[in-house]
Amino acid sequence: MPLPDKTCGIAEAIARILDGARIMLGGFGVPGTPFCLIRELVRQGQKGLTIIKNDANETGMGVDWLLENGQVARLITSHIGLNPRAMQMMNDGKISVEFVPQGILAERIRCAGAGMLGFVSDIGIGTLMAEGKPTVRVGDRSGILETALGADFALVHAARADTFGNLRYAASARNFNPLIAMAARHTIAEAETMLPPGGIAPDDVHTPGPFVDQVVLLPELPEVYGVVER
Amino acid sequence: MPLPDKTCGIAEAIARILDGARIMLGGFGVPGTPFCLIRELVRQGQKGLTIIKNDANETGMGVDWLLENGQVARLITSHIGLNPRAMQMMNDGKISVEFVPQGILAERIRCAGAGMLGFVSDIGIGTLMAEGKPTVRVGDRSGILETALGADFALVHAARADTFGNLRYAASARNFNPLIAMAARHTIAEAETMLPPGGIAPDDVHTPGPFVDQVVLLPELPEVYGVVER
Amino acid sequence: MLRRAARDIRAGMTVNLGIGLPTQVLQYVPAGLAVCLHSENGIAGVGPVLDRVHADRNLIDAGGAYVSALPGTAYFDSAVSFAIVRSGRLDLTLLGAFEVAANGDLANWIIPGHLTPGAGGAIELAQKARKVAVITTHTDKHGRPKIVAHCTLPLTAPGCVQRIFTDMAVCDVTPDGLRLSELAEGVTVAQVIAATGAPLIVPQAPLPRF
Amino acid sequence: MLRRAARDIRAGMTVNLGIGLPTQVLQYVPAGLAVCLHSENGIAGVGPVLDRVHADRNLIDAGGAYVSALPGTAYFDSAVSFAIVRSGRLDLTLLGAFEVAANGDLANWIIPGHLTPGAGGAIELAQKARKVAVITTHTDKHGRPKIVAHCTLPLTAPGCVQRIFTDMAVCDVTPDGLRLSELAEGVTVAQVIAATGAPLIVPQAPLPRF
Repeated sequence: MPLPDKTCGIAEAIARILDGARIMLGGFGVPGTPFCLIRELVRQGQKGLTIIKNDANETGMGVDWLLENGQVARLITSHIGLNPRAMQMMNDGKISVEFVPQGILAERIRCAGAGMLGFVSDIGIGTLMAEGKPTVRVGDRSGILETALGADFALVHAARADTFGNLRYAASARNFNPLIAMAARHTIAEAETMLPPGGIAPDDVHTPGPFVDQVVLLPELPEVYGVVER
Repeated sequence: MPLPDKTCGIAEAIARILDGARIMLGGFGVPGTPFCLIRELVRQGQKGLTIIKNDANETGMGVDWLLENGQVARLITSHIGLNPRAMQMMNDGKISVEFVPQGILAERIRCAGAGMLGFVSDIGIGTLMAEGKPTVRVGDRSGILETALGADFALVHAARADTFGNLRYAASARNFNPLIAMAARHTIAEAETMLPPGGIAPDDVHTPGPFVDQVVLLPELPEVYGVVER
Repeated sequence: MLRRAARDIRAGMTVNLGIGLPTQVLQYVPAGLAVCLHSENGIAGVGPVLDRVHADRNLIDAGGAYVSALPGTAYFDSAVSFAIVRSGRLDLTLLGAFEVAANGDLANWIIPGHLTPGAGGAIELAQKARKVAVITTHTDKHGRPKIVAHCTLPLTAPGCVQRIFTDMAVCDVTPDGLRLSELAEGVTVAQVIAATGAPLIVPQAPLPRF
Repeated sequence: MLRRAARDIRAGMTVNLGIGLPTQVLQYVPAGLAVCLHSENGIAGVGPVLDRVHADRNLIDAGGAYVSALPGTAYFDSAVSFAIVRSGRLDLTLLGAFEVAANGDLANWIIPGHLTPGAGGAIELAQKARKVAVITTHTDKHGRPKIVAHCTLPLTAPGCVQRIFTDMAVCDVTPDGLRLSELAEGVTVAQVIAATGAPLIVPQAPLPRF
């Protein structure tokens, strides 16, 4: 019994995305950001997007391309301090930004990926982060309700994929990628290397194929994936 | 900067457990069950234990030894259908049993391991499983509150460990092991192979060392770990 | 009935097969069909069952059978395994039943007259697979209907079943009630109606045979 | 102050060091000390910072520095990373501060007079590490105290800080208030009191110097 083949061209994969879509992006800084998928999204020009990503990258990179091109309506993120354009656009009311503590962002995404409605945590109690969130009593403790955060699409960057969509990440490029792959209705992965089924040993898979809908092989890695010269 | 060494003898590791402790055990059937740690627990004879495990193993194996030795007061599990002694003891009121749907058991354990109080799911609504559980409204949906399930100790079976407690599991022996390792205040892992730090590549670690408090090398694998002849 | 149920397993699907009859369906799935079998204990891409001699002590499916890996198989923990189920990645699950009701209610975890041994993963499979089909003999060993107007046993999940495969027929749960959709070779509509404990909608047109 | 803070990093600990001063503490930790450095973006066992030539494009810490792996390093996703934090596996975190109050309230995420860029992982580190210590200059660049009676900025976490390392002193948050515990070489108690915006408990006994 062979496993299904999910390989796909990049234009075709991104063309499924419509205006107004909610899109999750992998990456913490440069590592794990799916720059090629984002660049194709810029080329195709879908508008009014909600972008869910740990950070807004830096000037001239990834999320910044989408901001510059006016494609982003809303950003759900843990911090945008390295992207002056994002700060400015938020300041000017051109995008709306929802800040979520980093680990709570990760858990809210995973929560959607695990098919649950929400979770109760005590993170942020006594700070601005808890304001407006319902309180839930759990036994003799009290916490705040965090809602599952899902999306229409997840754009994932993997070091290696097999044709079934099993994925492996490299070092700190893993970050949010396995979580968003679970949480979107449609998950598109770009991969630096494409292997036949069995190319990743079963114990070595980071994201199992059933979470991945399409895998795109990157022909050559653009410079943006490289070490940042600061 | 070397990483801490957590290797430990089996008797010393298990001796930390006191009467009345809540103990999580890895394993789904035979694979992943920490038989040697359980056998040492039987030898030391701690009483009044709450055991949290997917299943109760089979006659003459693992959890069954603890039941036979009268060490178990309470069992939190997804099913015990393969262990007649567990069924009988439940029937006779000698142990109390809490049944949890398998995936909810996994999530409740992970929830504790992620330092949260509980989560909201729609699993079991309209069945006996939802009875008595509080209802929580999440946006325009409604779910039931599941509480985090933590423990005093987790007993984990790993295929390979390094001395820092990084762990790797083999095939379907992974199951609940990575989850219980997160969820207990003190995690003890038995390993078939002990490697020096670096023996498991950083991308290949299934359970990161910070979750593991002690690692015990198994000298030789008893027969109970083998293929079951039925 | 096994052969008929196998026809509902289509290329590209991720499928979970319950213990017993559901697993036996596998022998009728074409060898070349690209399908991913999921097992609750942490496997995507379950391969063929192995005998004791060739078994890997660490590789069983949720029913305890020693299985094998395929090119592309992945292992994961139990939380990830049920994340696959609950987030809607299972295209189909085939389950056994003690009782299934005309409205799709399923009871398959408490054995009548026995204490419960626990539901394992059945509740989540039944509630969350995109399509839930039951495969069962049309009547129990005492000749009593397993398809009923209302379940008397505690439910695994309410309204979850969409299709029922039996040795006599294929029935579909519809908003209007249970519809007789296909007939086994040599079985009459009257026989099915007699063996069913719930009203059946019988279409005018001749029914496909299997 | 860096050297003094480094002395609180003990063998066997799992430690998270914030960006800036906290990370600089590392240079004073003895090379042979068995310590696990955690980085929020998914690393346990963070190794030394590398220059651009030797950098691995896929391996940065949460501050964006190119770091290296050690024997025994592990990588994991962001949910696992914060599970380590929230479940109490961090023995110590050293953080920077804009303001820290006598009761342990910490404000370190909204830059005064600016829009917030978001808190990143600071809230969870501050709230959940077993021990939270702040390392900061005793006063800001205008000479105003950073240790205050009550924070005026939005809090990162209330009552989280147990110890404060500054260029002048080590102060501990106690149930009775902020205690002056150690003095930097050449600094007087009077100088510390003058530079501190909150009442200080000053023990009778001579204070240790660092």
